[in-house]
Amino acid sequence: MQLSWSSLLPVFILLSSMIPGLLIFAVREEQVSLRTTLNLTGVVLKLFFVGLMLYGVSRGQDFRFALPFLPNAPLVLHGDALSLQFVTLSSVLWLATTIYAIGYLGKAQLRSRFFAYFSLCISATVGLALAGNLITFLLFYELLTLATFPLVVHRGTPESLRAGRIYLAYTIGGGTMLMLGVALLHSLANTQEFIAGGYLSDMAEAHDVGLRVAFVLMILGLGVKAALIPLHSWLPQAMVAPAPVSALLHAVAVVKAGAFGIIRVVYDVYGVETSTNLSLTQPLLWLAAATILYGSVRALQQQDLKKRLAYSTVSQVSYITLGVALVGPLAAIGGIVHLMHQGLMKITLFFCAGNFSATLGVHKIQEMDGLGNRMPMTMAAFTIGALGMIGVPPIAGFISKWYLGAGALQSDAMWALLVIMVSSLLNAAYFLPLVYRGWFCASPQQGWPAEQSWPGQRFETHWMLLLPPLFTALLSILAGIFAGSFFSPLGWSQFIVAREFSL
Amino acid sequence: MNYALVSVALPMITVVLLFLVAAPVYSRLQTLVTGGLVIIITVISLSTSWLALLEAAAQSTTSYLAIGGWEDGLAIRFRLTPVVALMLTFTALIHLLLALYGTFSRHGVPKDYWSLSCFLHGSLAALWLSADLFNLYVTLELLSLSAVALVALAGPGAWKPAADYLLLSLAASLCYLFGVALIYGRYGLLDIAMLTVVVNDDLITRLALLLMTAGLMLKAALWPLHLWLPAAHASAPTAVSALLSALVVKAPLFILWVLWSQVAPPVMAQQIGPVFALIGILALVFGGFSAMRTPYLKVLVAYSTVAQLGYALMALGLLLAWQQPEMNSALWLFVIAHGLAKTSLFLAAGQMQTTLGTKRISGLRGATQTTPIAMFAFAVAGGSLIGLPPSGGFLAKWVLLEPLLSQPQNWPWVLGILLGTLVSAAYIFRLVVMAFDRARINPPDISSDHVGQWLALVPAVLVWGMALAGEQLIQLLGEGI
Amino acid sequence: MNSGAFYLSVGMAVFLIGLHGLLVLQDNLRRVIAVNLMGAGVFLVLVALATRTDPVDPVLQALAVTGLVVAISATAFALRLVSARIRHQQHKTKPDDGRLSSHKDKPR
Amino acid sequence: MAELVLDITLAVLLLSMAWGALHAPIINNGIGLFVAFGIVLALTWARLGAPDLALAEAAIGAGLTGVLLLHAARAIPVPTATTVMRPLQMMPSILLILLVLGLLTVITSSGPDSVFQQTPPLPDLVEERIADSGVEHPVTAVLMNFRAWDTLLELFVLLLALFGVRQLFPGQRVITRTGTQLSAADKPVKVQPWPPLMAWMGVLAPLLVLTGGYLLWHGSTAPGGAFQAGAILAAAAAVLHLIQNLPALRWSLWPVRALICGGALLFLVVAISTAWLGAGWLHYPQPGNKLLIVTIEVIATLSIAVTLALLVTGDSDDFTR
Repeated sequence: MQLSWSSLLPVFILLSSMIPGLLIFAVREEQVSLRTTLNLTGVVLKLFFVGLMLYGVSRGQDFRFALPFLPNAPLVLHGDALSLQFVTLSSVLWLATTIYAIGYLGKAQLRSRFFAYFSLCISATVGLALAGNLITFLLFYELLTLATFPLVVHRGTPESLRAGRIYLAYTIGGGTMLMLGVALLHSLANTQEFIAGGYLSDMAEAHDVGLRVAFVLMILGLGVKAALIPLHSWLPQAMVAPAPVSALLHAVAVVKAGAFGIIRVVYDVYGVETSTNLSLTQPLLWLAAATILYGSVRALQQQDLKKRLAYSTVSQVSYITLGVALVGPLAAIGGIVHLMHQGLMKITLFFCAGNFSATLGVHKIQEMDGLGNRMPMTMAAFTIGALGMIGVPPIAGFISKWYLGAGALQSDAMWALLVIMVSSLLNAAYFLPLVYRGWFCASPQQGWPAEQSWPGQRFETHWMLLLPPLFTALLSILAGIFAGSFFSPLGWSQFIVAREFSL
Repeated sequence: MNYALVSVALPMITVVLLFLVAAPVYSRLQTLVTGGLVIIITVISLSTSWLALLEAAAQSTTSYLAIGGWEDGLAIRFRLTPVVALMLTFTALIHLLLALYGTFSRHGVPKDYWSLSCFLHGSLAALWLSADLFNLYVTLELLSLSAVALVALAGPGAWKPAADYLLLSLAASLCYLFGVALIYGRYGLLDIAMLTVVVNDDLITRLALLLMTAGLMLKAALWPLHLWLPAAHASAPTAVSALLSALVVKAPLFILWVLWSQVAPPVMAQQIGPVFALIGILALVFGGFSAMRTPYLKVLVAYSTVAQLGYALMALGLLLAWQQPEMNSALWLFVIAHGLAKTSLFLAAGQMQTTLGTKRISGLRGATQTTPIAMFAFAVAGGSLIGLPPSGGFLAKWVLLEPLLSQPQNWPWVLGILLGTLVSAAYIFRLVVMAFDRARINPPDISSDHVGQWLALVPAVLVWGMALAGEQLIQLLGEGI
Repeated sequence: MNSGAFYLSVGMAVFLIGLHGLLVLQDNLRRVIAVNLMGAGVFLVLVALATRTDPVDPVLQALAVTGLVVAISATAFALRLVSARIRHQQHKTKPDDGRLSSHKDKPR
Repeated sequence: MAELVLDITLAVLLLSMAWGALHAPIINNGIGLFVAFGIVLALTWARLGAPDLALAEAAIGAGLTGVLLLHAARAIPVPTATTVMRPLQMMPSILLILLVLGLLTVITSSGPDSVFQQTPPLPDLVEERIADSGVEHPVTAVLMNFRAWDTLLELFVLLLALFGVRQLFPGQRVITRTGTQLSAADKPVKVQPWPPLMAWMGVLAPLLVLTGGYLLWHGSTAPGGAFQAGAILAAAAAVLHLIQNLPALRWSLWPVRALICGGALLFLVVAISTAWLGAGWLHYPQPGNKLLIVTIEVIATLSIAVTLALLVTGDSDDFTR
C-alpha cells in the first residue's frame, strides 16, 4: 500500500476530530481555553481537509485508504461523492455545534468528558460516512453508539439514565442485527467495496433467500438509528440529553447514520436493480411512508417542544428512506439532498429550542407565546427552519419535497405523492401554531419560567448561542436559493445520482 | 523448541529461587524487588515464547521433542504448534500484566502471590507443551493446586470456596486419570500423536473419553458443572481472579480440544460436537442470566466467565461437528480475547471495589466520576465480551459466524450467538449505566490509585488492539492443531 | 475371570464408592476421604491393568507411584485447608477477616 | 483356590472398609477404617506384583494420610454426628453403584476390545532399552529416566503443596499474638506420649531411617526408590515428632528450605543443562547417567522426606517466620 496524501486524507479527516477528542479527556475541568483551542483546532483542520477532498473529488481524484482487518474484509476509508456529502454536513454542523455547546454548557460540570465524547461522536460519524465497505461501516456504526451513549446520560439524572438504557437496548440490538446481516452477506459474497450499482447482481438468483435475509437484518439494524417504526421509540426518550447533543446527534449524526446506511445498502451494496428484482424496495417504501405519517401524527400530539421536534425528526428522516425506496433518479436526488437539507433545518430548530430553554426556561409549547418579542432573531431562525420543514420555497426543504414528489410521479407511485402531501399538511399543522404563538401572541404576564442572563450579554442571548442558529438558518436558505449551482447540495446530489443510475 | 523450553524453565527456576530466599515481602522495597524480578522473568519468557511462536508459524509441520531422547512412545514428548506457542505467549503476557499490577498498584497483591503465580505460569507452560495424556494429568494437578493456593491467599474468608474448589478439582482430575487408565488399557499408549493413528471407535474408548470429558468440564467450569467457579473466583484476591479466569480455566479446555479434535476418531467427534455446542449456548444464556441477577460485582464478572466459556465450547462443538479447521481460530480467539478482557475486568473491579469500599454493584453509582479510568477499562473490556467491533471478541465471533451463516441449515445456531450477545450486553451495560449516575454518587472511601487503574486499562486496550493483527491471527490459528 | 479383571472391577467399585461419597456427603473431612478413595480406585485399575503382561507393566506401576505422590500432596493441602477453616470458624469471635466488608455492603 | 480365597477376602475387605470409612457415624472411626483400608490396599498391591506401590502405599497412603486425617479431625470440636444413612436408605445408592459397576465391567472386560485382549507395546520397549537407562529396576527406570519429566513435575507438586499449606499460616496471626484464645486446636497439646511408644521409637526410628536408605540404594536394582524411601523417612520423622524427639523442622531455617528445594532444583538444573549443553531436555549423558540418576534420587529422597514430614507434622509455628 502506497502512502500518499490522497490515501491519507481520509485518515486525516478522521483523526482531526479523534485526536483532539482523546486529548480533551486529559484536560482538567478548569482549563477552558486549552479545551476550546483543541476543539476549534480540530474543527478548522477538519473543515480544511474536507475542503481539500471536495476539491479533489470534484476533479475526479480518488481518496482511498485500506488496512487489513479480517480475511477478505479490510478496513477501507474511501472518499466518494456520497460520503463527502455526509462528511461535509457533519463537519460544518460540528463547527456550529461546538460554538453552541461552549456557550450552552457555560460552567457546567464534566465539560471535558462532554467535549471529548462529542468529538469522538463526530469522528465516528465521519468514519461511517467515509467507510468504503460494510465492515468498516459496521465498525463506525457501533463506535457511534458507544460514543453517543455517555452524552445521552450526561446529566446523570434518573430519567436520563432511563433514556440511556432504552437507547442502548435499541442500538445494541440494532447493531447486533446489522452485524449479523453484514456477516451473512460476507459469507455469501465476501465484503467488497461499495460500488455504484452494487456488487451482488450476479448472485441474486442463486442466493435469493440469503440476500433477502441479510437485507432484512441490515435494515432492522439501520432502522433503529434511522428511527423507522417500530424501532423509533428511543429517539424521543433521548431528548433528555443537553441541547447540543439533541441538536447535532439526534437530528443529524445518529439518525442520519441510519439513513445513510440505508442509502449505502440499497445503492452501493445491492444496487437498485438487484434490490428491485428481489422485491426488497417495496416493503421499505411502505415502512418509510408509514413512519412519515406516524411521526407527523405523534408530533402533533406532543406538548413538549423538544419531543415535538423529535417526532418530527422521526418523520422527516424517513423522507430519505422514502426517496431511496422509490427507486428512481428524481426520488433518489430528493432523498439524498434531504439528508443535507433536513440536517440544516432540524439543527436550526434544535438550536432555537435550546436557546429558548437556556435563556428563558421555555420547554413547553404553551410557554412560547410572545417569544418573538423577547428573542426576535432566534425566533426568526426558528421560523425559517419550521417553514423549510413544511416545504415553503425558497427554503431548502422545498427543494427536497419537490424532487421527492416528482420522483413519486416518475415511479408511478401516486400514493407516495399523497403521503408527502399529507405529511406536509401535518408539518404545517404542528409547526405553524408555534410560529404563530411566537410572533403574534402576547408575552406571559408573570414573566418567563426561568430567565437567565450572561455577564456582558449584548444580544437577546449569549452570542455563542445566537450565532449558530442564524448561521444554519442562513445556510438552509442559501441551499434553497442556489440549488441550481454545482456546489449546492442539490447539484452535488445530482452528481451522485448520475453515477448510480448511470445517466 | 528451545525458546519454548526457556519459557517453561524460567518460571520454574524462579519458583525455587523465591522459595529458597523466602524473603518476607512486607516492605515496599521488597515488593518492588520481588515484583521486579518476576517482571524481568516474565518479559524474558514472553519474548522467548514470542520467538517460539514465530518459529512455529514458520514451520509447516508440528515439531516434537522426545524428552530424554527416547522414541516410540516410551518417553513424554513436547509438542510445539502455533496454538501451543500462542498460548505460551499469552500466558506470559497475562502474567506480566499482573506482575506489573502487583508491583506498581497501591492495592497490590498478597505477599505470597509471587511464587505461586510463577508456579501457575510454569505449570501452564508445561501443560501447553505436553503431548502425553498422563503428563497432562500431572500438569493439571500442579495447575489446580497452585490455583487453589492462590485463592486461599485472600485469607480465611476464601478458605471455604478454596476447599470446595480443591475437592472438586481433585475429583475431576481423578475422573480424567481413570479415562487415561482406560485409554492405556485399550491402546497401551499415552502419546497423543501416536494415539491419533491407532484409536478406533469402540465402547471402551467412548467410556474413557466420556470420563475425561466430564472431569475436564468440571475443571473448566463448563456449564452445568460451573457451580464452584463464581465463589472461588469472586473470593480470590483481585490479581488472582484475573489469573484464574484468564488462564486457569483455559487449560482443561485446551485438553478437551486436544482430546476431541486429535485423539477421538472423527465419527465420535461428530456425534459429540452438537452436544458441546448446545451446552455452550445454554452456558451463554444461563451464565449470562446469573450475571445479570447477582448483586455483587466480582460475582458478576465470574459468572460472565461461565457465560463466555460457552462461546468457546460452542466453537469447539461446531469444530467437531463439521470438522472445519477454521473453527480452531474462532475457539482460540475467544480464549485470548476473553482472557485479556477478563484480566481487565477483574483488575478494574478490584480497583473500584477497594476505592469505593463495597462489593456491591449498586456501589458503583457515579463510578465514572469517582474512578473514571477503572470504569472506562471495565466498559472497554466489556465491549469485547459483547463482541463490539473491532475488539478481539468481535474477531472471534466473526470467525464463528462465517461458517454458520454460509449454510441456511446452520442458521438456528446463530440464534444462540445472538442471545449470548444480547445477554452479555445486558449485564455489562446495566453496570455501565449505573456508573453514569450523577444523582446518587457513592463517595469513595479512599483516594483512588491511578497507576492501578491505568494498568487495568492496558489489557482492555490490548484486546481491542487485536484487531490490528486480526487477519494474521485468524490465518495462523485456522490451520488446525 | 482372571485376577486382573477381578481387581479391575474392585478398583472401579472403590472409585464409584468414592464418587458416590463425594456427591452425597456434606462433611469436608469425609469428602477428602471420598476423593482419596476415588484415587485408590484409579490406582487399583492401573495396577490391575499392569498384570496383563509378564513381568508386570512397569510403566503403569510408575504411573501409579506418581499418582500416589500427587494424591498425597493434594490430600495434605486439602486437609490443612479444611482444618484451618474449621479452626478459623471456632475463633471467629472477632467479626473481621480483614477484608472489604463495610457498612456499604449491607443490602439497601 | 487359595488365590481365589485371598482375592475375595481382599476385595470384600477393601470394599467394606471403603464404604465404612465414608459412612461411619463417627468420623474418627471412619478415619481408622480408612487407614486400615490403606493397609489392605498395600497388601493388594503386593498380591498384584507391585511391591513398589505396596511400599509407597504403606508409608504414604496409610501412614501419612492417616496422621493427616487425625490431625484434621482433632480440629473438629466434637465428633460430629453427621446424618447417618440407615442400611435401608443406602440400598438405592448401593444398587446404583452396582449397576454402574456392572456396566463399566462389561464395557472394559468383555468382548474383543476388552482391555485384557490387548498387549501394550511399552513394557517390551522398557525391557529393550533398560540397559541404556542407567538403572536396572524397570519401575525406577521409568520414573527416573523414561518419564523423568513426570517425576520432576511431581517434585514441584510436593513443593507446591507445602507452599500452599504454609501460606495458610501467615506470619503474625492475631490469635497467637494476643495469646488470649489459645486452645487445643491452636497448639498441639503437649501430652506425654505413651511410654512404651517412647521406648520403642528409640529403636524404631533408626531402623526406619536405615530402611529408607536401603530402599533408596536398592531402588536401582529392585523395588524401592526415591519416593518410597522418602516416604518412610518422613514417616520416621512423623513418629519422632510424635514423641517429641525431633528438633522442630522450621521453615525459617535455611538448611530446611534448601533441603526442601534441593530435589526440584537439582532436577531442573539437570534438565536445563542437558538441554543447553547436552543432547536434549533430560537426555542424560550416556556414561555417567547412573551416577546422575543416583545423585538426583538421593537429593530427591531428602527433599521428599523433609517436605512430607513438614506437610504432615508442621504446625503454625513451623511456618511462621
